[in-house]
Amino acid sequence: MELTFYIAAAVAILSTIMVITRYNMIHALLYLVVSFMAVAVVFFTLGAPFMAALEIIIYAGAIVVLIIFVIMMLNMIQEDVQREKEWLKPSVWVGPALLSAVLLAELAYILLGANPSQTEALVAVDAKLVGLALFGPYLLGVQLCGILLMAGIVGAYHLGRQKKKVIHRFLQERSAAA
Amino acid sequence: MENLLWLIPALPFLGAILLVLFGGRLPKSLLSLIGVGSVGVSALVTILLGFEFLAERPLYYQQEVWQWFSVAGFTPSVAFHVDALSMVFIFVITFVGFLIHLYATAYMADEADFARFFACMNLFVGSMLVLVLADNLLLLYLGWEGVGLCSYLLIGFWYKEPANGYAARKAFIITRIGDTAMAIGLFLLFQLFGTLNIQTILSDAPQVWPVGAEGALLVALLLLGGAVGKSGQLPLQTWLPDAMAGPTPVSALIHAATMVTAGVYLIARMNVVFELAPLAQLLVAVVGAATLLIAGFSALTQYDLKRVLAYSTISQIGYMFLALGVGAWSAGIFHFMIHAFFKALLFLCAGAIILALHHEQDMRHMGGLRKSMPVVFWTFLIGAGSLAALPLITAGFYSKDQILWYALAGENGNVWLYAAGLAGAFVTSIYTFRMVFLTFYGPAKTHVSHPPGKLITIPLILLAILSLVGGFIELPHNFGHLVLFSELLQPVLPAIEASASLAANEWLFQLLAAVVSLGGVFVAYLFYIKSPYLLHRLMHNGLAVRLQQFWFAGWGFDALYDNLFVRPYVFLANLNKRDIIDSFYTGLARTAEGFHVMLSQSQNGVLRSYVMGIVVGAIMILTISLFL
Amino acid sequence: MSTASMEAALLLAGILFMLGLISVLIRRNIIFMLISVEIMLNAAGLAFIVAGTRWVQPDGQIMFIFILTMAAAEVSVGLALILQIYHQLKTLNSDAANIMKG
Amino acid sequence: MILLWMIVLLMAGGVLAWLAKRWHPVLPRWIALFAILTDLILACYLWLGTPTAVTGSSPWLVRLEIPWVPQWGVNFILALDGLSLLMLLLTFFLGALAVLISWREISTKSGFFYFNLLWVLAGITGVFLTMDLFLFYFFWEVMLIPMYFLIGVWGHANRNYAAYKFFLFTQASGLLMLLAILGLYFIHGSQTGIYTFNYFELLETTLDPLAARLLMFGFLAAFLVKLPVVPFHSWLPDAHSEAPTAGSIILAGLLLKTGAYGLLRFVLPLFPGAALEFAPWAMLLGVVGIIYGAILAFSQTDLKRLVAYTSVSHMGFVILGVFAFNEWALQGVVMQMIAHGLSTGALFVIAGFLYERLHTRDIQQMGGFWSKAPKMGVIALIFVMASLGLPGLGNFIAEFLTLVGSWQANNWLTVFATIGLVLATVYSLRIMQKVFYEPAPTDRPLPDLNARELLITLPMVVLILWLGLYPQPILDTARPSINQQLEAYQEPEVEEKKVVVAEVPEVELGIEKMSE
Amino acid sequence: MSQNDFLHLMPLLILTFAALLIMLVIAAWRNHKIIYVITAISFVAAFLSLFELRAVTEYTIEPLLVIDGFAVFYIGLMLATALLISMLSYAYFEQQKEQKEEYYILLILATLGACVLVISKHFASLFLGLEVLSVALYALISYLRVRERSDEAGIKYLILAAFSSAFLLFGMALVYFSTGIMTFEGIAAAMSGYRELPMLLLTGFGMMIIGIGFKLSVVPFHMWTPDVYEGAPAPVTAFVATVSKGGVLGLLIRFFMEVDGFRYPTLLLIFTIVAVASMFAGNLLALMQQNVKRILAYSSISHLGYLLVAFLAGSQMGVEAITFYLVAYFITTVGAFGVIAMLSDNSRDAEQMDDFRGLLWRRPWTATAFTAMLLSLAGIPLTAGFVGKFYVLAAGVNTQKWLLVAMLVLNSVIGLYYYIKVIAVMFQQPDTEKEPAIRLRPSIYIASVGTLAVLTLLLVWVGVYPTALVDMIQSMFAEVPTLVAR
Repeated sequence: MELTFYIAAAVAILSTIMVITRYNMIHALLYLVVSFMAVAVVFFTLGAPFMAALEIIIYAGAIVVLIIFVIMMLNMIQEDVQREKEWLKPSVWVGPALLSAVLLAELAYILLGANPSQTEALVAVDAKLVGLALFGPYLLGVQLCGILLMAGIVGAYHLGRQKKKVIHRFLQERSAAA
Repeated sequence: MENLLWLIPALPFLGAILLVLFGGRLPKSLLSLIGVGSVGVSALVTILLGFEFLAERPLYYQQEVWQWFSVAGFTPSVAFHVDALSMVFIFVITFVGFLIHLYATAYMADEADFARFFACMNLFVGSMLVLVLADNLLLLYLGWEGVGLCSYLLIGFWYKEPANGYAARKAFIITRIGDTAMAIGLFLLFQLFGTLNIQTILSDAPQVWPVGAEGALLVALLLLGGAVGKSGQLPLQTWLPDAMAGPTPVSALIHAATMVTAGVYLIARMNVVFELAPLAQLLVAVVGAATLLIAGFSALTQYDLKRVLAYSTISQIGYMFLALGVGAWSAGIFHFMIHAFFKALLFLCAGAIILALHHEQDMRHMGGLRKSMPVVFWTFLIGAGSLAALPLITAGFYSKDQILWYALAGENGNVWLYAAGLAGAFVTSIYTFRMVFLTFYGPAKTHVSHPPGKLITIPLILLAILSLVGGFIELPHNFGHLVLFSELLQPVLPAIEASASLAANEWLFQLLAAVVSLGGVFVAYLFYIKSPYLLHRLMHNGLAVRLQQFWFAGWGFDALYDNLFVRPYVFLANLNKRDIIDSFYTGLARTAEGFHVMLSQSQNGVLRSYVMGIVVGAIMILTISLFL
Repeated sequence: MSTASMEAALLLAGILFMLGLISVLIRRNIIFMLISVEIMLNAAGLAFIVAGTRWVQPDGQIMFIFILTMAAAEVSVGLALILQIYHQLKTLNSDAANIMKG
Repeated sequence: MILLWMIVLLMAGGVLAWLAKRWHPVLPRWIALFAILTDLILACYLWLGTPTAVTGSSPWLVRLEIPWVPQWGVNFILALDGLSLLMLLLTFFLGALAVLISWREISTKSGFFYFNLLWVLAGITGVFLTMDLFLFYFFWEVMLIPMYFLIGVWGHANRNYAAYKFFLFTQASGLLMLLAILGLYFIHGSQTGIYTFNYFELLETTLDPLAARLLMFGFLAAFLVKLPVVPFHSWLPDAHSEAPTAGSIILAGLLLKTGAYGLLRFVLPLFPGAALEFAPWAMLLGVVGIIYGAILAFSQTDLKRLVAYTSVSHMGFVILGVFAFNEWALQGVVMQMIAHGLSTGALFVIAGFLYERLHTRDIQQMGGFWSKAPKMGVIALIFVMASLGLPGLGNFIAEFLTLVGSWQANNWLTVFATIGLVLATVYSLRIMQKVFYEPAPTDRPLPDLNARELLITLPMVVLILWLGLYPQPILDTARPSINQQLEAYQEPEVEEKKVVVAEVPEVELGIEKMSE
Repeated sequence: MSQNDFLHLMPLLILTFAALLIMLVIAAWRNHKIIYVITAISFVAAFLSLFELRAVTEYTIEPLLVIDGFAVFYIGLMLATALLISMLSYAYFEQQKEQKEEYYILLILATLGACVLVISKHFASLFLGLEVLSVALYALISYLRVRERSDEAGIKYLILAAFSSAFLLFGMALVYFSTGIMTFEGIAAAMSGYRELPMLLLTGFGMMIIGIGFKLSVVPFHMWTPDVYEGAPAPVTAFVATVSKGGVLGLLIRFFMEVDGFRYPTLLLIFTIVAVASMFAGNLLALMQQNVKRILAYSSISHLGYLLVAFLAGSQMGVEAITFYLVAYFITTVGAFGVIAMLSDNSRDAEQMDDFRGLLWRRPWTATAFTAMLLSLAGIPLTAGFVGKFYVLAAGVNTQKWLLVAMLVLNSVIGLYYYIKVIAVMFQQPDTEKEPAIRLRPSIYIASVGTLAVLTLLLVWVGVYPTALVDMIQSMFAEVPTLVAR
């Protein structure tokens, strides 16, 4: 079990690094799927099999597909990859990377310094338990999730609407030019 | 009669107020009636009061008009106190003032600002009367500053000439310096005595201070500061010659007869304090002696008729100071009175000449006026004789001789003071008769346009008579020994005893004084009438020329003060015109703006840098959590 | 699985979080930024699961579900906005979107 | 209640004046004049209706107390003693003059102008009347905004800068005072358990020396900036010179006085120990102000700026006197407040007249006006003389009493302050010289004062003469409250201060009480 | 969920149903006016339903929510604010060519999110409330899609908000990891044993501060503020500035009070630094700014700094002060943005200084109202802002936070400058000869004018007679145990 965890963790980290260094967006997204899957494995090893499934379905499935759709819609081509390359020059990333490294070092220091008093072996929390809690005490939370999604949908609907009936003459010209 | 005391200063004030309020609308005749009349009535009241005073011989008359204010035991009143000393002063002020007012109606007849002139003159007379009548030092101070104001206004009467304005300011500011010292003296007096009432202070002072006490010295010195400023004595004498910028009646009244002698009055009034501070009293004498010499030599070199008279005034007041300093109180006051007569006379004569010569004041452009203006000539000659102290016949001889005598033989007198006085007398008669010879003798250089009228000559004649006979009320011991004047002042001013060893030889010194005086006349005659080439030869001598220039410039005092105080002050003030402290605050504002620009650059609109901001914040928080 | 790996799992979450963070910082493409934020949110979810596991409670997993929901809503709005921006600015460069500054 | 009416009348008058502009363009100024004159009459009635020397018992003539924010112990307390009464008289008098002076000068937005004018006056009235520290701060700030507008909207060319500067300086210092007020409030609250801003109760607070010092500096900050004392004066020349004439009058005549009033009313009685400690430094500041202001005044060429710096110099006497802690000095200070309000106000009025006629404030371009405008000349002369402290005019009494008092406290500083009188002569005469003497630079006609202008200036002349020749009514009115402020200094060895409230009869809510 | 639960959640339920109803109405019939009326009625109804709750001492819906006097007050405040904003929105959006109806759904949902925030006592509800608020705001900010600025603001807000949410979540995870519980009182109980916080917990709190600090727009998490304020439509800006911040602040107070974070110097230090930096950065950034919306944005940063001063005072008085200040700030900010909204037209918002030049001469009443708002922001007497600032200062002085108080004073002075600058521009005489090249042509509706008048009167009323409001705050907070304890 532990070995699985470490392997999955390594895969997750590596694939995430690949995500953030790819120039081609589709490649990056593929690595992202790998990363999510690796995290799903980690979930499994942590005794949360239900979550592992959700991770794959929603993250690796729905969200990534959504992004791919948008990329398709935007008609990304080779030029964009080239441009991405230009954008990702060392001069751009060295500074932020260093800053993040500092942050990571601090965080790692803290996380490793944490001393959980608990020592008993891992106990899996299965889907049933989660379900009971979700529709028990957290019922209101679920309802809030609904509201959250409603807000998201209304917002996305409003913003994403294509301008069929764009009135502004100026904008019509612009979109025609594009 | 004594209940009308308040009328004496009130009338001129009333006149001034009327003239200010209605000055623009009334005809000149009415204006002069108000102007002269108010002083005239005041003089009348004074004379009546004087008769009563002489008849009753009280110690003093006193009248409280109202209490000025009262704060925690500090209760000065507007109250008038007249004793012999004040009596002499108010007599001179109102009577001579009246004559000069009368004269001025003719002198100023063509002026547009007739009303302003008389308003100021009346205001002056009122203030001067308050000064000498005040029963407390605060009221005295009111008059003191009031006469300063009037002096300022009248020196700058012809305001369109910038130089006149500057002269006026100079006069006010320099006297104010003295006044400031005096004000401090008042604080000190109040602290020590709890009152500023003059009589209380005078009677308490001997109990508070032993002779030579430090407090007395300090008070005396501070009061002396005020006196020196007002009376144009060393080192604050420089304003007086410039003050001649005013109309001549002003010079006669304010800058010769009355205001400038306020210092003499103050010292005489506070005689107890000075007697308690012998050092200060000695200083008074020394100041007087030094001033009379310095001013005398300056007078020798002036060409402006009025400037000669101005320096002569400084010099004569120096004599009065000398008298006060050696303790010859009544001699000083006596000289004040006589000086008021003859100096007013001289100024008025000078005014008549100036008026006749189209405002020509330079003696080099005069001459030969003896024929064309006989009345003026004779009266001027009398005045000059009195100034030069021609023996026996002039009043000046008696008053000055008394001073010289006590400078040597008085308790505080010594040879040096005497010598200075004698030398001064010599110089006095030289410059006096230089003036006479230059103006009235020799060829006529300027045409006389309009000869003086009655209104001008009457005051001249009256004053000339006084200048001749005024001296006979006080005659030396060996000369009839008439002591009407000093007897009058006896209750107010302590008498002086001449040293017995010298008393026997008094006639010797009188002779010496007479010789010196006549000698001076002769020297002037030699240089200006008989053999003018001597003067030419002298003027080729380098040393003499330099000396002449030095004296002409008033011993360089003006230049000295200019370089020492005026210029640095103006320079500093202009340097700091923009207020250096303000730039500190402007600097603060600039700093804030600088920060604004710096911070604004962080708001560069780039999303990634905003993310960076959050990360920096995260690092900050984690670092604090970790290490603190 | 012992407690030691509990810390390791937390560390993994931290590392993933930081990688997402680096990515947000260095990427100019708005879509990449959005992806990177998703990585960070995922890492946070992982942390919750680790915590839930540690205390043997379902709460951590429930939080993960909530995070999942939120991520979905956010991505949908975000992508709609990105479409809009692409139409307006013709670029996905976040640096180009800096009309407003100062 | 009469006190409340005074404030309400001004505020309501202001609003009415603003609104009245629509009905008729000249209505605002009549309303303003009417409101102020009514207040002036009320104040005079209070003054004359009270025996002049209410010595002995309580100095408070009228008191009014209404709870305002009871949770915080904030009450709407208005109380009147001699000092306040004098300040009110000055306020309404100068206020009426300010309305008259703006009669023709203000042509734009006159409704709003009079609104601001009246509200400034209302704020000032409030400051002089209130005995609740919260309310005091409230009014302290209320007077600033309209003043800001007066400068910023109707001022001269550089008005914005001046208005900002004025506002920032006064606000910054005011906030420090607020801190001090709060500090006092909490210290008193923790001592007694009663949290209140009531001045009378706060007087009883015992403070440890450090706290007293800090709190005093908080109060001082506000008052010294307002006064102003060098080096906090730099707002003043700009504000004074850029403000419209009415604004300058109110600034110089009244706003500066609030600082002096604050020193008397709050700093002295609240922090006796700390004030004694600070006194030499305060007096030094005063002397520096006297001399520094005089030097700066001398070098100015802008007439209003020159007069503004003379205010700096004159206000130096105030702080010098306040920290001398004796009756002479404090009476001098009170006199100085009134006399300076009149004399400097009048000089600004004259500067305003000149500006109206010449459209310049530069004295280099003036001169020779004596013959053109003799009436103006005489009046200017009187106030120039007042400003240099000529005896017979109000300023002399003020300065002399102040100096007599400060001499008892500190000889050398008094000597230097007295030297300031010489410098005052130097700059004052420069005004006369540049404006009225010298050859006239222009041939333009310069009309002399007209009837309205004489109506403005003559009362000032009469008052300044009255103050100089018979100041006793003023001194008598001020005496009880001055002694009150000095109470803590009479026996410095006694720690506890006399209870003030005990002497004041309990006042029913909202019901006024007149003492005999 | 019992009946009682429903009763106590009535305001929230009303809002939810209003949102759903509007969706249905939109599906049937798009009409701006009807939607607007429904919105207004729902806000009013929700507000009125609060009066039922007023007597309630404390009611918890385990484990997520708690409703007490504090919550009721804050919900009421936010509902009232949202109502006013919706009133101002009508005129603003009426002239826009965009579809207007969704705006109201999002507005209601965002308000709902903010309300959830102040009643939450659990990380889950905290997080969900925050996200409902955020997601609705993303769309609101970029609502006027055709404006490039609007989109730019939206994407900036979205990325940064999500980014900071990630921090918040990670922080919560760490807290949960170390305490094993996510309710506030549970965490408080777990912490009560510690004299000094363990590193992990501290880090968790630190990361949560980042998330919360972002929403509050305090330095250094403030950088989005000006851009979003500028880009968002004026009523939305008003919402971002008020309701969104108010909800988060309410949450912060509740959480911090519950766990008694004032015991830990590290946390205090962090907040102190944040407060001081916010005051300075906000004011200095606004100093020479020429865009009025950005000025208000920067000023809001500094105002949050002032609020943190009272927060750090940590006493009951501090909480009252915050609440009072918040009320004043809400009135003022809504009023200020209301003026901007009123003056804006469909092409752009009235945000340049030039748009305000000589406003007093053109629209005296609007200018007066705006002046009053700015003076209130500056904390000048006769306005609510003054009493608020006074209260905050009093709280600071009471607990002797001298440094903070001094900084507050210093910054008030700096702040004055730019508020006055705007006022000065309004009071300038307009140049009659040259009209500005682009003159905005706003349409003014009675609703906005009325709202503005109400706000101005409220401002003055609270400024002159604060007793009522103080009374209300004190009585409503009196029953809240965590507040009364200190």
